[in-house]
Amino acid sequence: MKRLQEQARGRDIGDNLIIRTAVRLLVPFIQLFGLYVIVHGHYSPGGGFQGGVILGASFILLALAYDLRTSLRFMSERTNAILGNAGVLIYTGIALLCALLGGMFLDYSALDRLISLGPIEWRSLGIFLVEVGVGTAVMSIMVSLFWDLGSGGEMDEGL
Amino acid sequence: MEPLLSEIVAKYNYWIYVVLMMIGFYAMIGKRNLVKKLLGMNIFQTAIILFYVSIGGKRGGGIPIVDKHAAMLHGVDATTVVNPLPHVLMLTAIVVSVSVTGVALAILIRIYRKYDTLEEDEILEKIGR
Amino acid sequence: MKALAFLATLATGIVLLYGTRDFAAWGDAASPASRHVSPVYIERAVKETHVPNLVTAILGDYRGYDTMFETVVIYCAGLAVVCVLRRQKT
Amino acid sequence: MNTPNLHLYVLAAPLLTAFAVNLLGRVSRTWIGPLVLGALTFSAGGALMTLLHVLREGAFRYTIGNWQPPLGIELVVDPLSALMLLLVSAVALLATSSALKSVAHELPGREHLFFTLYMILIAGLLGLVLTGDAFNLYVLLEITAITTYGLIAMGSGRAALSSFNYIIMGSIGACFYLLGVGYLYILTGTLNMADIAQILPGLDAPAAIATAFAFLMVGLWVKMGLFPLHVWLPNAYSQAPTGAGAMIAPLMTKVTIYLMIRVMFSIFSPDYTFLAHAGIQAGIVWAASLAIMCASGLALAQRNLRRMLTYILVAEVAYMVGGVWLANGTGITGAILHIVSDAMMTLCLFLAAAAIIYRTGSLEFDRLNGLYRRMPVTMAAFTVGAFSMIGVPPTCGFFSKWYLILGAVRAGHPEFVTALLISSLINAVLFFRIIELAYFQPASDLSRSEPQQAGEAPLLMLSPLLLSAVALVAIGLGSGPLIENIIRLAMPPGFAP
Repeated sequence: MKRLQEQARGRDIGDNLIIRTAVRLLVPFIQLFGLYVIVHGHYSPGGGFQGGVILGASFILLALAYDLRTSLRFMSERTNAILGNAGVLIYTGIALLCALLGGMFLDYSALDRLISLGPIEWRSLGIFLVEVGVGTAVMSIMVSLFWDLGSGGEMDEGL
Repeated sequence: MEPLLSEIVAKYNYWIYVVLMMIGFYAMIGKRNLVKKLLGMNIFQTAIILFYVSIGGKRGGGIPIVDKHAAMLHGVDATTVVNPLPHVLMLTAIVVSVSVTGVALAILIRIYRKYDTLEEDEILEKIGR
Repeated sequence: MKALAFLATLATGIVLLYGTRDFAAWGDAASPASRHVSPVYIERAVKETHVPNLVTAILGDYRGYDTMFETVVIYCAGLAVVCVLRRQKT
Repeated sequence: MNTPNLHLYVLAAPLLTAFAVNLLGRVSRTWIGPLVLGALTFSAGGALMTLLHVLREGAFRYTIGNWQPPLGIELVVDPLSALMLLLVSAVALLATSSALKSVAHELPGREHLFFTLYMILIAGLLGLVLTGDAFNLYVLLEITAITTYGLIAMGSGRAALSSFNYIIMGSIGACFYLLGVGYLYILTGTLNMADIAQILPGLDAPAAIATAFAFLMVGLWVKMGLFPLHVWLPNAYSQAPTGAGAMIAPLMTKVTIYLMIRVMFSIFSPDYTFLAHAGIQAGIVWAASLAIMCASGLALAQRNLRRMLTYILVAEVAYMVGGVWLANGTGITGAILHIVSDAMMTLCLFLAAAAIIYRTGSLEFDRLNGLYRRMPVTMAAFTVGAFSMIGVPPTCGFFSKWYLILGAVRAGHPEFVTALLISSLINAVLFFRIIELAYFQPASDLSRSEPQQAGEAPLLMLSPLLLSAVALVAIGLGSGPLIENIIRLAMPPGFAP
């Protein structure tokens, strides 16, 4: 792993003004697009996984063009871990909440007892909420997979 | 020969996936390099994904996103939309395959750190010594 | 070893192709897979969930239990990678 | 507390605790133990109440999200799955309390990662037991697999390589299973087990159904480590961290065998499974008999206690597969009873191994000398587990083996009877060799010099070990009522114990 990193540093991969500028410009738009894909999953191809992967890709792109530390500056390891847990907790929490409110497990229409919107609207909203959870979890895990695999678990320079 | 050919033409999707599956499966059990085994696993899983997605195909079917208002008023004709269920299943399978690949790559990095090689024979030799 | 692997692969492929003998032709709208459950999804999903993207409707609601565990799968993968790669702090 | 969602709280408790352990464990390690034990105690209690409820009111089906079965995912809570639910949660509870100590010892600083994976694995196993949907089963199979890969790779030595081999074999198994499900989906258009079972008999597609059946079976056999497909199992299970091994070894194979029973009787009918293809049933019993003998023979060659136990486990898997495929009520009763008793005795032996490794740091045979004097309670429990493995009467190993042999005699399979008897004999040789080493040989000077060697394992490891040893005898003595009240109801239609 160390040897590969030495080689990569020797050839100055990613240490290029054009790439860095382009990435810096692109990243906000990629993230915006990722959010769009998550929230527009009801009406167009998309949803939690796809949007989450796009969001994760924006951080991976940062780590590729600069180095791993730069992407860690934008999102610390701790935040990332909390986001990952939060994403899964949103999903399982909503599932459990439905059961606790007297419905079946994952029966979003039971949430109607919390705020009255009508059972079918709640189904739609429930799908949206879990997609947000999925998107958060997938983004966080994709980034953490890249960090760990790219640096061999050292979390230093990366590729 | 004639019936076999027409059979192949009518079900060519299965033939394609079986060929892909065989490539992947052979790499998984026949190759001695650990990365090649992992790649074989990915090919195998891709073959399965293609297989499932091809089940959902329907001649003349459109994408499984419908016009909400028209659907609420008149309903949807099932023959005009491809079967969405295999797509859903494969979203799940893709995520599973990504996860397994990630874990396997991490384990490969650890193996490489320990043995300095990814050839199974060399690793076994080093363990034996 | 290689020959054995090749034979096993060949056998698997042949069995799989033998199994396709009973299937309907590709893209047949009258095949069982397109007739039994999926029309119900297509016809009822929009009315029952108000989501025009059928894949999202099935993923998030009808088969939400699968999706929940699929999220857990990827969470596990992230965690397993951390477990495997991070060296023990000494 | 008789809610209709109780069996799902049993599953949700470990799942949610996993995330809590991950979040809180970062802050302070002291949270982990109480959280994990609390959640699993809740699960075990809930599972017991579910079982009582099922026995009182009969099996019921539960639809996730309130969608009717072919549309939504259905959970099946019948006597068999309720029994497995209780077994899994009880074994997990016992194994966890021992793992708390050994993980703190072996993986200091990474307990929260370990226990997050561990709890998700338990949730996955509980989910597998409950599910009534063929594809959901695949997803849960992968959850248990991925957590197991991670847990095994946390071990030391060759663990990473073993884990990689397990990934390859496990993926082959899961992919085969998925292919089988795909074939069934093309034929029937549904993924719900009960619905598939209803449609299949009316179909005229012998080739495709046979292919689907073969792939489902082979996939599960790879996953459970039936003899010629077992190569990954001994390495993976014996090199895992002891805390993980003590749970994975008793539960993973047993739950997979339960899944095989589900596939054979809930998706396909017993008629199809046993009668549709002449010779298959007898052939599999023959294969299982050979597998028992080969695996037992391989166990003789091992020089490490945990490796020896894993080979015995491979032989036990063949016991149960053979028992189910005997195709008569007695054999299936024996197999189901053996799932329960084998889970308990494997747990007992692995917990004893964990206690020994905690004190002496090694399980090589030449380091076991004089253990009876140093760890009398641990070795007493180990002896009970060993007797049960051999099949000595008051322990449950005897009764399940008795039913298996009786079933084999009724079905006219003398080769299976012979294999069972020979394997029991080999087990006796294996365990008496260890007992002889540990009881009669004086402690070697090598281990005497070590500071850690004195005394028993801590109470947190000792009490689950003793409980599992007591459970072995209790299940043995209570096997009559167990069969009469639970297993009889859990039999597939048309079979009686």
